[in-house]
Parts: sequence; structure tokens; C-alpha cells
Amino acid sequence: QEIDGTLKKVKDTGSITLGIRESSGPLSYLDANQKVIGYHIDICYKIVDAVKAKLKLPGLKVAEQAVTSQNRIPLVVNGTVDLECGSTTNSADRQKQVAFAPTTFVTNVRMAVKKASGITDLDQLGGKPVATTTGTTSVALMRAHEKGKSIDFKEVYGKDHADSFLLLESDRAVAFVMDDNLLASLIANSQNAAQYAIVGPALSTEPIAIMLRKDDPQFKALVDDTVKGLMKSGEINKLYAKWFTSPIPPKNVSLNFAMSDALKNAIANPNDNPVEAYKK
Amino acid sequence: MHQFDFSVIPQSLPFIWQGFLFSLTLTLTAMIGGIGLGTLLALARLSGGKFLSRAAAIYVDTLRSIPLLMVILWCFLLIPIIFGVRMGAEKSAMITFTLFEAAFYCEIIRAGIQSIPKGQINAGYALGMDYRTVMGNVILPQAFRNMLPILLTQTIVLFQDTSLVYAIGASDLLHAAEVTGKTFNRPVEMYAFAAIVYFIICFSLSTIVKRLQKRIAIIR
Amino acid sequence: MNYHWNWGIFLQQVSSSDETFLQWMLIGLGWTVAVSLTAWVIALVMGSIMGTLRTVPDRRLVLIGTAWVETFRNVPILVQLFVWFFVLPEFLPQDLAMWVKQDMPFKEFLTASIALGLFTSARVAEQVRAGIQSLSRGQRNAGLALGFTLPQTFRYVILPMAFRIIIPPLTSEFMNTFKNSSVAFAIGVWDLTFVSRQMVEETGGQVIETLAAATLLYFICAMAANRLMRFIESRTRVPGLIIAH
Amino acid sequence: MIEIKDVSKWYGKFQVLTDCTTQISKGEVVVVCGPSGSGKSTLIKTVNGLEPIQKGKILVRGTSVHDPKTNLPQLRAHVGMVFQHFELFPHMSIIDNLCIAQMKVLARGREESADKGLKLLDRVGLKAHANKYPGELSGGQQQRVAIARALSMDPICMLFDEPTSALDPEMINEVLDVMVELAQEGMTMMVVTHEMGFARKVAHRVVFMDQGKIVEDAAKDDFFGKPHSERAQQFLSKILQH
Amino acid sequence: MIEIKDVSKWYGKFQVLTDCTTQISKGEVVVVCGPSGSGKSTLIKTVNGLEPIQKGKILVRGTSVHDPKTNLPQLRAHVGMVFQHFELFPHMSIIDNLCIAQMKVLARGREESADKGLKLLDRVGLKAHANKYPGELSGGQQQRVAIARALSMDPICMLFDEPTSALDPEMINEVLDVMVELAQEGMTMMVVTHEMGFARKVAHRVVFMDQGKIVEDAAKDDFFGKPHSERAQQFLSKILQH
Ligand SMILES: Nc1ncnc2c1ncn2[C@@H]1O[C@H](COP(=O)(O)OP(=O)(O)OP(=O)(O)O)[C@@H](O)[C@H]1O
Ligand SMILES: Nc1ncnc2c1ncn2[C@@H]1O[C@H](COP(=O)(O)OP(=O)(O)OP(=O)(O)O)[C@@H](O)[C@H]1O
Ligand SMILES: [Mg+2]
Ligand SMILES: [Mg+2]
Repeated sequence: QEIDGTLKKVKDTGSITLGIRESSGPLSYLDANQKVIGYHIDICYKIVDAVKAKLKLPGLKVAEQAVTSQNRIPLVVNGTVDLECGSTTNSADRQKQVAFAPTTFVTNVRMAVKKASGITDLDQLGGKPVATTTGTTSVALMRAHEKGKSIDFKEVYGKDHADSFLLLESDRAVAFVMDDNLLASLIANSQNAAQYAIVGPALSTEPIAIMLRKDDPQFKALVDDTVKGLMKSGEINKLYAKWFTSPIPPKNVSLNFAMSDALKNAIANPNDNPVEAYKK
Repeated sequence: MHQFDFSVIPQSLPFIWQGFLFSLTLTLTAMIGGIGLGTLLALARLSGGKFLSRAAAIYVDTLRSIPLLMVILWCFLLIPIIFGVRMGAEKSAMITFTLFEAAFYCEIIRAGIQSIPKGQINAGYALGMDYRTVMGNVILPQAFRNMLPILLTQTIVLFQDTSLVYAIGASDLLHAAEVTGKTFNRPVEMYAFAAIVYFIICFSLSTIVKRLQKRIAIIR
Repeated sequence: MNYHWNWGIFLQQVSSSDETFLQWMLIGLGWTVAVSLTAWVIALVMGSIMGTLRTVPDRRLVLIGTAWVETFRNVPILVQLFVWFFVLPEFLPQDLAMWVKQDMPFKEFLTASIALGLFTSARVAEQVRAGIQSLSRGQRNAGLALGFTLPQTFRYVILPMAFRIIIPPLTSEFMNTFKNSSVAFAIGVWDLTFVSRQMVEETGGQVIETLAAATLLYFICAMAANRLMRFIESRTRVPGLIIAH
Repeated sequence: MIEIKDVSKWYGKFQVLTDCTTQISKGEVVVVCGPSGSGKSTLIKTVNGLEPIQKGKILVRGTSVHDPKTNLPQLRAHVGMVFQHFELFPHMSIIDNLCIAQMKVLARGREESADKGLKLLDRVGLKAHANKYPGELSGGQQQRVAIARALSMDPICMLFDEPTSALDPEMINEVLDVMVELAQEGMTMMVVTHEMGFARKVAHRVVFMDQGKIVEDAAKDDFFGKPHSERAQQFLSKILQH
Repeated sequence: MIEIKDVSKWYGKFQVLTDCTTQISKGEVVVVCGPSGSGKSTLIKTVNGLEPIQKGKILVRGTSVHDPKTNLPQLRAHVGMVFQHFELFPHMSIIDNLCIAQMKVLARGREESADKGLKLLDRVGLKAHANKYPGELSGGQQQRVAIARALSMDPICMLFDEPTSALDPEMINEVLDVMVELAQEGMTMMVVTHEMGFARKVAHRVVFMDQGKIVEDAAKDDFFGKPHSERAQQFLSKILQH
């Protein structure tokens, strides 16, 4: 069979470009040497290995391109990035633009608070400043929640997660609403991790997956097979343990973030269902 | 009050240095390319040719009216589509900054050329020089000398603007500081540190500019 | 390219609220304009004062003006914004700090306007100083010789001409203020940049349409600023005098 | 009226004025001449305190100009000054140029000032131009307005710094005519000029400067008859040759 | 040598020159005078094509200046021109000012140019200043350098546009002296000037302009004796009064 699509491009140029995020711990983030590491990065390199094997290109060059939540989709679409290994939510809207590998992580949008505040639920936050990050789904979730429950937060926004966490840390906000894995990672890295807790019910449950170009069946098949292979062999559990329940850089503390039922389910039945399928 | 912890700074230095080198490379590339292209644009704007000066004016006015951030994003997204070449963030930034800064340098150089009394052009022509000789030997050398402080001030602005490449994931001085701040979760310290580093660099540069200005000013 | 175009996106309703994306964009435009104009007023006032101080025959005042300019123009605006927003309140007394952090009305808007205003004021001050210095010394002497005090000489003789002379470079600065206002999103002002980021997220990646709209709106703002200054320039033009650009 | 006593002045280390001494009585017209850079402009500017001095003393109607206690603006208001480059305020109409100082310094009313201004404009032959702007007038006309502006403050004496040297040859006379008239009416005047015709016609005394020193200070006829110093002879011969 | 035939010129709708006709023969010195704004500078600039014309014809040594086929730089190289504001190149030393056009236009070598330049500097009495910059010289010295620069191209004729009107009175003569010498050596010269002493001394003919027209074109003695037109009489009386 003739190879085409991304695989042909990779073969022709002898290089493959991974899109990475710089602070989506522990899926994709920078360590103390500013080298990108993380759960999704490990999975991506497994896929790269599969590409090497398939194309018989052991010397395949791997380039890394930092992407942001703003430009990751167009960069995949326009061919700058071949495989986006960050923390992208798989949604029906996005499936119009790009394709996703089988879901490798499921996140719950919850909130981080200072334990001392005694807050345990979003509904306690009427009239209080609540932080989240600009350009994220959490902004929409909070607004929808406000509308649904007719409470009124004072939203404050950080330009990235670190800034948003700073809003919480410096008491500009009493809660920070975000993906729970990111919250856990930020807390683990903070000055005084014991001070914070992740509380409240999930505002939303979202499948996170590696992103690739649409309408490229050969490459999609290879990616799917690789990821499914990891799931079948149980290797994915090792990777999960490595990043979520063991000490990780840069501070060598563990997130102690047990695997959720939703993720267990996704691993048992590999699929690339969008977030809409997770809504009850 | 916030617990400051400046121990991240020593750890960040290697990255800050890397970022600084990139900022510097980008600044120099955009300065040299931008001044070259900007001079051509300025000559086009001042040329008698209706079409040429109109086209140059549209280019300059458009770029000057759009935030640099937008230009950076557009170029990064569109160059691969238009030219079909994949381009890393660094290269893309260099091309973008050159094209963008050319518009600003153009206006400075144009003002510089116009600040030379018309008599100088006439004097050159009266001696039998042609357009190229007059521009190359009489007008541009004076225009550049008059405008040098402004050209360099614009370059300092350019140096600060390189921080916008964060939008396309290139790592400059500010970005390096921010990323370290995130990695160690000490953003406040790193922002303060970045402010000081920028201040020292830009202040030294502008002091040098002032010295230079005195040194090379044409005696009148 | 397999980009999925959807120009109709602007008329779609935002899922989390009652507005359409177009309305969102216009709200963003409103905040962008508000921040820019407030900042511009601050920049003009402080820039004029500091620029003038740098031209008076008093060492200490010159020093104040110089320090002001060097401080505010040598640090990128984004960094200054963070210093104002995150660093400075840490030095306030506990109660005041809490008020500033949590209860101060429009705190993001005010912080962004002040930061951008002071940043721009350094550039305006340089223009004002250049304008004053471009006037011949004779004008100052003529004012003094008529019995004006130095402040009166500035008020009636020097500044009116200096401002006319620097309208073109001030126009650029005014346009820059609109462009630079896009940093305000970083502390959570709902400006055009903020809205477009959010819109990209909530539309599942219609980046090009969103960017195009935001770029167009910024372009319109900058152009409007340009036209306004041209208008002022033509209204204040002195008959018989061609001010060299 | 004006007493200049032992005045010295330095720009940094460069001495511009060296022990200059002279005086001008009420109603006297004194012409100051000398080569370029000899310090004429500097000297005349010290008289109304536009330039500080480091040594010596200058009295105008008994008031010490460089005494820190002197109210300089008030003193300057009564010493008219006309500059080489006119220095009208380009953003104000001619009549506003004449009114602004009357209103802001002498606290006269708008109408009184305008009346006075128009009267003076009439006197210099420019009443019809009251509402134009300086940029719309010729150099000679601008300089006449500048003289009228100085007169609007009812000065006790007038200082002129090369009032005709920036003018086209055709326009020099219209300005000199106004100055001659002023002199003949008895105004106290100190005039830096190269126009020896004017000096011959109305000056009482001529002060000749060179390199910051007053080299000659003589009655008009003595000066033009037989200048003492060689430098002054040389200067006169160059100026008068054509 | 120079023929100006029926030349008219407009700036937009404003007519600056109206049917100007005159000619200058080899070795002749013609002075052009007239009130400010009468078009003297414009006329002289049309002669070497610095200003385009809309009507008429100008021939310099038989070559039509405004013919598109004419190699203008080559023609201009042989027509020396001296400007009111000297227009030396401020960023080059005096000697470089004299060499640059020789090297770039006449393709002379560096040394040949410098030799020639120094010879001419010597002639105008400024050899010692060869390595200074224009800003370090007085106005009179700068204008003499400008004349030397024009001469360095071996011009067949020289155009002067008010060469002394930006000078201090003391310096006017040093420049006029150089010009008188040139004229006496037989250089063809067209001189816009208000210096009637110069005109009396060396001019062969005087051209008087007013409002873009050549009003008088007469031999020197006729012009100073009894100008035909009233306008010229009036002008002369104003210029010569002091
Ligand atoms: N602000 C200044 N700083 C330093 N030197 C100055 C300053 N102003 C004038 N000078 C010098 O002082 C000297 C006298 O200047 P001044 O203007 O009084 O001369 P002048 O006799 O009026 O000459 P001119 O006829 O050219 O007007 C000159 O050598 C001049 O260069
Ligand atoms: N570039 C221009 N555009 C429009 N009008 C011009 C231009 N240059 C000169 N003029 C006008 O043309 C007329 C003649 O100008 P020109 O400079 O030739 O006069 P001139 O006789 O040399 O006067 P002066 O003695 O003041 O030098 C003037 O009315 C002037 O305003
Ligand atoms: Mg003087
Ligand atoms: Mg002229």
C-alpha cells in the first residue's frame, strides 16, 4: 500500500513535529532544565517509535514546537505540527477541524481552595472572587453554572494557569476553577502544598486526547493502534503510575492522583468520543 | 504579605541567558532587515511614482495600525499555508519582525530624509550627481546620522516587543522568565526579576544611544 | 488545507450565555476603547508634566522627569502590568491590600489603564520634550521679556506651539495605545484579545475567523485614533505656518 | 536709566563678557556694534536678566537686575525687547500677540488691551492686518508688529537685538523708519545693529565690542570721525565698503 | 552661452514665471535683481534644470536643458551653482566636499581630485581649513568653499543665487571679493543679488524681475542711470537709501 498523508510527509522530510504545552502538568510540561516531559509526551514518543518502525526510519528527527491553546488547532491543520501532545479536550466542535487519538486521560473540572477558607462547594461562592484562566472551557463552565444556579461570582482571570493560581495564592480569589490534574500539579509545586485542597463536585468531565490532522486514515490508524496497544498491554497503567502517583520533577513530589473510573472505563474500551458523550 | 523566595533566580539564569540570546538575535535580525527594507520603502514613498508611493504607504499604514501580536499570529499561521513550507517559531518570528519593523523604520527614515533641507538635493544635482549618487552620498548619510537616536530608540522598543513571541511559542527573555516562574511556581519573583533585567538592558542601551548621539552628531 | 471555515460563527449564540459571539466582540471592543482612552488621558497629563519638567532650568525637576521617563519606558508593558497588579499590592498594609485585591471596583480595568497610561506617558514625555526643544530659544526669551513668569511662558507661548508640532508623533503614540491595550487581557480585562481567546476556545478552534475580526476591530480603532488626531491637527493649524513634519 | 557696571559672564569656562561698563541715560539712543560673536546679544540680554551674570551689576531705573530679590517679570514688563527673528507667537493672531501680555502681566482688560493694541498697530501701519497670523505677514511687517508688541507694555526703554538682520533688503527700511520715529520721540533705546545709516541718523553714542570687551564707547560723531582702536577702524571699513 | 526663450512656469495654478526671455554670452556677467518672491531663484534654477518648466526653451551652449533626451547630470556638471545657504555637505570634510563630485561624476581619481581641490581652496584662501567640517567654518568661509566646490568641476559658467544674503555684514566682502576676481578673469556668470555695489563694479547687464516677469533687461549703466519702469526705480530707491 502506498503511504500518504502525514506519514508520507514525515518520510519525505525525515522529521516529525510534536506540539507540546509548557505548563499542562503532568501531561506535558517543562522540567527544571526546560525539557518537555509528561504523561502525554511519553505516549507521543511511543507513537513516534511506531512511526519509525513503520517507515523504517530509525534516524527520524523529532522536532518540538511549543503551542498555546490559541494556536494549537490551526498549527495542526496547517501542517506545522503533526501530533499535538498537550492537554486538548476532545469535543464535537473540534472534530470538525481535527482528529483525536483514543482518550488517554479524563479530567474533572473542579476547584482549588485554601483549606482554611472552609469552602467546599461552588454554591458558597456568591459575591466572592473566583479565578480561572482566560481562553479555557472553565470560563464558559463557570458562566453556565452562574446562569443555571443564579448565583453571582466575581470572576477574575489569569492569563495562564500559573497566574490564576497566583490569584488564589495571593488572596485575590478564594477559589480557582480548573481541570483537576492541573490543579493537583500546581498545588504540588506550590510553596505550601498542604494549605490547599481540591473540592466540590465536577462541573464537567472531559476526555483529553492527543490531536492529529483530520482525514488522514493511515496515520490515524497507526496512532490508534499504538495507543490501543498500550492500553491492551497494560503499559498505560505504568505510565499513569509514573506521572500521577509517583514523585515527579521538578520538586519530586507525588500528585497522589488516583485513576478515575471514567479513565478506567476509557482504557477498558478505547474510544475517541467527544466531551458531549460524557454529559449525563 | 507574600512570601518572597528568590532562590528560583539562580536556577533560572541559564534559561534567561538562552532567552536573552534569542531576543538579541531577533532584535538584530529585525533591525538590520527592517532598516534595509524600511529604507527602500521610504524611498518608494518619497518617489514621484504614484503607484510605488501609494503601495508603500498602504503597506506601512496597514502594519502600523495592527497590533504586533496579531501580525505575529497571522504570519505564523499563514506562511506555511501560502508558501507551503513548514516554519519553526523562531524563523517565523524573524521574518515577521523584519516585515513589521520595516514599516516603523520606514517612517523614521522618511522623516530623516525630509529633515534634510531641499537645498542639499539641489546642490548634489547641481554638481552633476544622479539620483543614486545624491541619495547614497549626500542625503542618506545625513538622514541616518540625524535619525540615529530615533532609530536606536525604536530598536529598544523592538527589543521589548520581542517578548510577544510567546504567542507562537518561541522562547525569549521574558518567556524564559515566565516559564521558570511557572515551573517552580514563583511567578511574582520572576516577573520582578524580568523587570529588573529589562530595565538594566534597556537603560544601558538608551544611555549608550545618548553618548553616541553626542559623538556622531553633525556639527552645524 | 482542511480548515473548516465558518464565517457564520459570529451570529451563533455563546453556549454559556445569551449573547452572540458578535455581541461578545463588541463588548470586548468597548473595554479595549475604555482602557485605551483612560490610559491616553493619563499618558497625556503625566507625559506633558514630565516632558515639561525636563526642559526647565532646575536640576532637581529635570532629574525627576528623567527618572520618570527612564523607569517607565525601559520595561516591557506586560512586565509593568504584572508589577502593578501582582507585586505592588504586596507592599500595602494588610487591610488596604485585601481591599485592593478583592473589593476595589473595576480593579483590573483601573490597573490596566494606569499601567498602560504610565508606560505611554514616558513616550509622550519624550515627544513633549522634543517639541519644546525644537522651538527656538527666542520664543522663550520673547515670553520672558514681555514680563511673563516661566510658568506663564510655558502656558501661553511654548506649550501651545510644542503640542502643535508634535501632533504627528503623538498620533502614532495614540494609535500605539490602542494596540498596546491588548495586554490588558493578561490581568482579566474583558477586552478584544480576551474575547477572541475565549471565542477560539468556545467555538472549537475557529481561529482564523476570530483573529480576522479582532484584527479588523483593532485596525478600526487605530484608524479612528489617527483620524481624530488628523482632525485636531487641522483644527489647530496656524494660518500661514507650515509645520515641518 | 540703565547702568552696566563691570559685568563679566562665562559660559562654562568660556568668557563671553569681560568687565563691561557703560550707561544709558533717559532719552538716549545707544547703538552697539561689533563683529559676530563679540557678545553684543549676550550683553543686551543681561540688561533685562534673560542671561545671568557672574560678576558686576546692572541697574535699570535703580533696580538691580540680578539681585535674587528683584521681581524680574515685573521689571521685564517695563523693558521692551525686539529680537532678530521677531519671535511673534505664531499660534496667535496679531492682535492677540499684542494683547496677551497686557492681559496676563499688566492685568488689563480685554477691551483696553485691544484698544491699545490697535492704536499701536495703526502707528506701525498694520491696523488692517490685526486678525491675521504672523505666518501670513512678511518679515518687515512681523518685525513692526514685534515693536508694537513691546510698546504695548508702555516700556520705559527699548532693547533691540539686530532687528533688521533677518530681513530682505527691501524691508529693512520700513522697520528702520519706525525705529527712527521712536528715537525722535525720545524713547530710551539700546540697539544692536550693523545699520550704520541708522546709527548716523539717530544714535547719540556708539558702543563697539570685540571679544566680549567694550573697546570703544564714544559719541556718534567721534566714532564715525576717528575711531580710536584699530579693530573698530577695520570693522567700519569692512561694513561701509559697499 | 545661455539662452532663455519665452520661459513660463507654474506651481499648480500659480504662475511663477511669465514669458521670460534673455541671454548671456560667453564671458558676460549678468546680475538679476528684484523684490522678494519675484521669481529670481526660480528662474536661475531652471537654467540647469533644477526646476522643470511648462513653456519655452532654455539652451546652455546649444543644449536644450528641458529636452527629455538631454543627459542632465552631464550638463549640470559643467554649470557651477552657488546657493544662498551654501549647501555644503555637513557630514563631509571640506576637502571631501570638493572631491566627491569630481570622483563620482567626472570619475577623476582620489589624488587628482584632492590636488585640484587644494589648489582651489588655496585660491579662496582656505587651504588651511581643508580637513575641517563645514560646521566649523564661518558663513563667509563656507560660501567661499561652496564657490571652490563649483569651480572644481571646471564649469563653463556659474550661477549664483543670493550668495551673500545669509552672511554677516562683515563677511559679505570676503565672498564678493572672490566673485569679483572670478568675473574679472572672464567667467560667464549669472548672479541673483541685492548687492548693488557688486553689480556696479563687475556686471555687464542687469535684469530686473517683478512678479515673475522680466521688467527690465539693460546694460549696467543704463539701469543705474535711468531705469525705465517705475517698479525698478522704486526698488532701487529702497535698496540704496541706507
Ligand atoms: N548658550 C551658549 N553657550 C555657550 N556659548 C555661547 C552661548 N551663547 C553664545 N555663546 C558664545 O558667546 C559668544 C558671544 O555670543 P553673542 O551671541 O553674544 O555674539 P553676538 O555679538 O551677538 O554675535 P552675532 O553678531 O553673531 O549675533 C559667541 O562666541 C558664542 O559662540
Ligand atoms: N515649491 C514651490 N511651490 C509653490 N510655490 C513656490 C515654490 N517655490 C517658490 N514658490 C513661489 O514662487 C514665487 C517665486 O519664488 P522665488 O523663490 O523664485 O522668488 P525669489 O525672487 O527668489 O525671492 P527671494 O528674494 O525671496 O529669494 C514665490 O511667490 C514663491 O512663494
Ligand atoms: Mg547676536
Ligand atoms: Mg530666492
